[in-house]
Amino acid sequence: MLLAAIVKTLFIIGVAVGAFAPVITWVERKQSAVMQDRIGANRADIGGVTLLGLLHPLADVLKLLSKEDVVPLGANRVMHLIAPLISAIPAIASFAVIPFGGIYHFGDSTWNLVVADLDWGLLYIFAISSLAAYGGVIAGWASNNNWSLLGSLRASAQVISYEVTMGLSVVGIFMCFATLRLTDMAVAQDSTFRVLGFLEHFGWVSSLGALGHLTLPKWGIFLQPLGFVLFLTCVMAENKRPPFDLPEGESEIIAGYHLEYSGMRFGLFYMSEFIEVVVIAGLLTAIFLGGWSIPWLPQRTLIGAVTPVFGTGFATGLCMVLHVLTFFAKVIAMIWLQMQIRWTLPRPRYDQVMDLCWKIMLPLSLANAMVTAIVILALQGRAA
Amino acid sequence: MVTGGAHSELLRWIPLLPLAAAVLHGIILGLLRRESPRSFVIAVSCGAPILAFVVALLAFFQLTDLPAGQRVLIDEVYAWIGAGRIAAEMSFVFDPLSAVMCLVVTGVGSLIHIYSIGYMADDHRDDGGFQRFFCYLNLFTCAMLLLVLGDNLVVMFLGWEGVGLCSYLLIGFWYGDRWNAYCGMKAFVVNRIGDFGFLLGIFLVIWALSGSGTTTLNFREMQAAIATIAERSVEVPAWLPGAPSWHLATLIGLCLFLGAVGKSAQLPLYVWLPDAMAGPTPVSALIHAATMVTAGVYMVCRLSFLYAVAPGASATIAWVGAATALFAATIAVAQTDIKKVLAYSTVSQLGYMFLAAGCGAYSAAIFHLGTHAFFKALLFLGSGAVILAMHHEQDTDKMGGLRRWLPRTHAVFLIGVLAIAGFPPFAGFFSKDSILLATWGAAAIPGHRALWAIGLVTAVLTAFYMFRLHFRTFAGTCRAPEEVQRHIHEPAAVVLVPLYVLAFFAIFAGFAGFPDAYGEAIGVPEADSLAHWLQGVLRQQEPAVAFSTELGLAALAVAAAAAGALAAAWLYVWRPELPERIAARAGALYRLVREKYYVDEIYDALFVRPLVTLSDRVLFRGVDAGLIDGVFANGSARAVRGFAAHGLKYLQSGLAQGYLVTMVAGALALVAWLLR
Amino acid sequence: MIPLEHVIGLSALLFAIGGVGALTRRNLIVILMSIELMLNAANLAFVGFARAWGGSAGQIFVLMVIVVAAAEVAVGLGIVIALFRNRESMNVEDVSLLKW
Amino acid sequence: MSGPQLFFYLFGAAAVVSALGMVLNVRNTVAAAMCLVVTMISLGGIYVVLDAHLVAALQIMVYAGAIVVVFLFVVMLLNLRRDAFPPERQRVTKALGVGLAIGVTWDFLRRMPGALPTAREVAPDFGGYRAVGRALFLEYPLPFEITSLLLLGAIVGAVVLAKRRLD
Repeated sequence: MLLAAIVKTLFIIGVAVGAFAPVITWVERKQSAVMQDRIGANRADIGGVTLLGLLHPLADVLKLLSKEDVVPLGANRVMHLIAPLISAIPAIASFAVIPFGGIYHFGDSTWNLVVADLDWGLLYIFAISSLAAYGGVIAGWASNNNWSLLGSLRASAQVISYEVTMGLSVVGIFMCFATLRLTDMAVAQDSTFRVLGFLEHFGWVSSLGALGHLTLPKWGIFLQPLGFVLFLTCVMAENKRPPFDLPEGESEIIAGYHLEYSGMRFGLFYMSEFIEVVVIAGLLTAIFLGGWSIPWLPQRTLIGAVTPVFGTGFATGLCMVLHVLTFFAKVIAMIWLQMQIRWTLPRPRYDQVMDLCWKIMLPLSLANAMVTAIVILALQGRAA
Repeated sequence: MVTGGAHSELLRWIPLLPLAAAVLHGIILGLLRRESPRSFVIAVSCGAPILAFVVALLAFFQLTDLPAGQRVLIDEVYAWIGAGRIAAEMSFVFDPLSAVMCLVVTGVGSLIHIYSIGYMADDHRDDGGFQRFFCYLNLFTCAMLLLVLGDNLVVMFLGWEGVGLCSYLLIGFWYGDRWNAYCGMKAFVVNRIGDFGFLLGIFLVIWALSGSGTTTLNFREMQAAIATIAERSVEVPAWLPGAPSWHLATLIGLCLFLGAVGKSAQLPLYVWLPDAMAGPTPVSALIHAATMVTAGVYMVCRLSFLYAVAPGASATIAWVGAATALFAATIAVAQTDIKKVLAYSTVSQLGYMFLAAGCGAYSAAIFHLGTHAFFKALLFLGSGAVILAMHHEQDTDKMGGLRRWLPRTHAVFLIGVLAIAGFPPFAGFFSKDSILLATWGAAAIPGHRALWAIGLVTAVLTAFYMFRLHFRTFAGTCRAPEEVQRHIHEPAAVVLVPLYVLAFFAIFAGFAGFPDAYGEAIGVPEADSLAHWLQGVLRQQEPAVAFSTELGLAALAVAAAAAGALAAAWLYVWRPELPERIAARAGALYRLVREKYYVDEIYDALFVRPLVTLSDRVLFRGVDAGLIDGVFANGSARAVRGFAAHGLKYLQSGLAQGYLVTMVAGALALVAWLLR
Repeated sequence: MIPLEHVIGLSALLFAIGGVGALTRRNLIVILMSIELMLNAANLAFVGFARAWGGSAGQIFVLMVIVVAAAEVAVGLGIVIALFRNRESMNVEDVSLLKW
Repeated sequence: MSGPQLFFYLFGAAAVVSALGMVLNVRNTVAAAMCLVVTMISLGGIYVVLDAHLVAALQIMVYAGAIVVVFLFVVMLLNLRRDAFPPERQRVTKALGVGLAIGVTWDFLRRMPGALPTAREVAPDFGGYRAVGRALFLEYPLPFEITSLLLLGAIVGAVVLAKRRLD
């Protein structure tokens, strides 16, 4: 039991921190290069082998590790030291509740591909991510630099504001799946629903006929499209990456709260941002994109189809591998989406960011929750 | 006594129409704070009383369709006041008496509304004066109709107070002049004294009726229960005549009559009416001649069943009326202000009406009320036309010879003078004659012959001062400045037409009360249609007088009128220098009369000044400023301030944590007590 | 299983610490934070009792307290900002005038 | 000592120490706030041990994640970097206060045992969002609604207080 937990933790940290985060830095450079019509990172080489520039992350790490670690005069040394850790740890800890695969039964043993299968998983995510705000805030304050302080101020206000809308935007999802446990959510999304089923449900048409075969995976994004947009916006704002990078907006306050950081401690801030990109991708996948589920191919159908030929054990194992691959495919797609947004949209003014949160997103998320509640009540009332 | 009665929802519209107009004006002026176009004001304000008149006519025709014994229409709108077993309903009654009054009020009222269009046309102040005037006028019409139509004393009292309020508002209408405002206040305050008596009377009635098992206060039930009131008596102080006990009916009658004395300007409360002439002339005509001041007479007639069983009260009414008639007539002889003369003449004529009512000749009182409404309104409106022509000059010393410029006004004014003087066949002759006849024959009243003599002397004086007024205004040479003379001109048609209509009635209205005896002589049965019409409602006491006596009395009355008129003509037309010589010769007497017997000054010294002094010295400076303000309000504040300044302030250090410590200590003490 | 006495004892300790902070510190913000600490101590007692009785009421109370605390912080810090804008001071003893 | 008990005492010690750190830290308001965060998080841990999962999550989210951040935000907004609070003098008062606090707490702790209920077994989903939510919305809807009014009032009040007058 403990062993399984350790293995799963190592797997996640290895994939997310060890593999994804560095690679994402490369992806970002490459994507920006493509979008800006230039060649991009391709110089770092080991004996002439550049691997399409994939060696750049390695070079970056080497450079950051070897740089001098400067603590500015008048800074609060302890706070300055722990701030990057405060920002990185919650990001990694969020992975604990994101299921990267389903639940599989091999004889007596059960494999549940999630580190911590908490009943209140989504609340855990919110709780942990709310702590992430401290990193930037403390860093800016401890640096004894007015630009940093301004960055901290912006960061704290922005993070707190968007947390409210983030919580409210998934209330609709809570109602749809009636659970906060992310593994349950994934299982619930591993099925399909008839797009026009409500016509029959309310008795507006007697039979759908051929249209009854028109189905969609029962994913959050199809049940709660507005919720998806709102949540995506909020988590991107929480991550403080462009276009929501006001706390570090270099044209205004140089680099915001990590202005006075150098070396690997700057690297930690840098890394935690990319780790959060992966966390966001995982979260979006788990909540809105059906997690590990393969569209139109529920777990039972898959295992049922393969078992007669290859036996239960192989079928389950195949299913598990396919699911994990599906999960990471979706994660990669979500990472790509974030990159695309990051390099497409310009940075708004700070007041526009706050207006967007309080005057547009918050009312929209409230309306979304209310409409969802009404629809669910209507459907249930009809059923009763 | 009239029994039964049909229900008719028409009645409520009669007071409601003017009320709606008044409320509409009130909303526009008071809430929206803007003045409407004059055409709108005229349409609404004159339309309302005219419509009310039409409705009243419809009701009148409904009434005439009923058989003679059951002529009464009832409209119970809603239950207004319920207190224990006593209930006052907002209900209206339309019987022959209120029909006559209602038609007079709406008819004369409509004419005066129309006349006002012309009279108020030059009122161009920026406080919405034109619309405000018509708003008050409509409100007055409504209140007067409430008074007339009210089915019980409470509704009547509502109207009674309403007309008092409107009278106050309209007397002080041109409030820019402090004198006008003072006159309005005087009218209001003097009326309060009468209203006090009226209220006492109502309470006594309620008290009397509550013993008889009656639950509503309407007049018919009162009439039915009059026997129980008549047999009760109350103890009175020993100094009053008839002590130690009076009939309850007498006491009620006197209390209610006190109200009538105030409202109808009888001795000793007549002083407000001459000053009420400060209001616009149409107001004087409508309120202070034709309608409101006759409310007292109407009330006495309406309660004739009560006064019939209260001979003491009736005698008092008769004597007060006669005394007022003579007294006011003597004052009128020496007045120069055209409206003042008319005002005292009104007081005098009201005295006549009370004389008739006191003598039990209620229909004569109502008859004179009606004719007086026509000819006095005519006279007032005529004087208004003169005042308009003279650019708001009211003093006859500055008039004279106006016939040259105002031939039409002169003609209608002369008709009014002839009517009030009592020349046959003008209206005043018949009504005054019937009063004198009733007085002559009222054997139940002590000293009825003396009353008759007073009435006759008053008739002489009436003719004298009216012709004096007429001659001083229209005859002789003009005493106005040249500048004014050049602008004198006949008023507009809107002013003249109501005058013609009123003149018509001043001539012919008398034939409604053509005496039965004359009718029999010329072969017309039941000639006195008014008396017969009113027969069922009023407790008429027919004088037993021979036909020959009646003719003789009439001849005497005509002779009196002629004597007065000739005296006036002799003094003011043929020998215009004589009046001054007489005034110089009888200096003290003349001054006494011209200064109205110094009644205002006496009242001022006896009541007003002591009261003002008491209010100022004792009530204001002593009680209000000293006791309430000084001791209670400021004293308590000073005490609290002293205590707070020297004791409590140390608790309020302003240090938040000090408070917190106190709070924690309190909480700890509480916990310690709980855990003890 | 945690003994309830220990939970309540911890709660009392935290409450006392918060009380001392609120009474002795002069920094307005720290006073507010001390009050938060006292509220949290009360919450802890609620949760402990809820666990001991096995009912949900105590936890509902905690939710209410959290809301009250949030409201208190919002208003309290609003006052602090307004005060600082007028007084340039965060010292509770500098605001001993009841009006200005 | 079982795992949960160990966690309880660990978190309890952390909470007390950090609370003391907050109250005794005279110079540095931000450090005091960070100490408060540690207290909040420790209390959250204790709530988990006491089976109050929803409350624990909300404790972290609201107290640690929002309220203290707002404290920090205000400290930084007002830029209270300099030491605005010179050493305080009222040592006697303080000693008295601390003594009183210790005395009262001690007295309380002394009296408490015996007056408390004995712990009992609870349902498996005790303290979860389902159980608490059901109790909140079915048994206490009125307090819930009133709380929303309180929040609205606080929002309006805070805006009015902190808004810079335009005049």
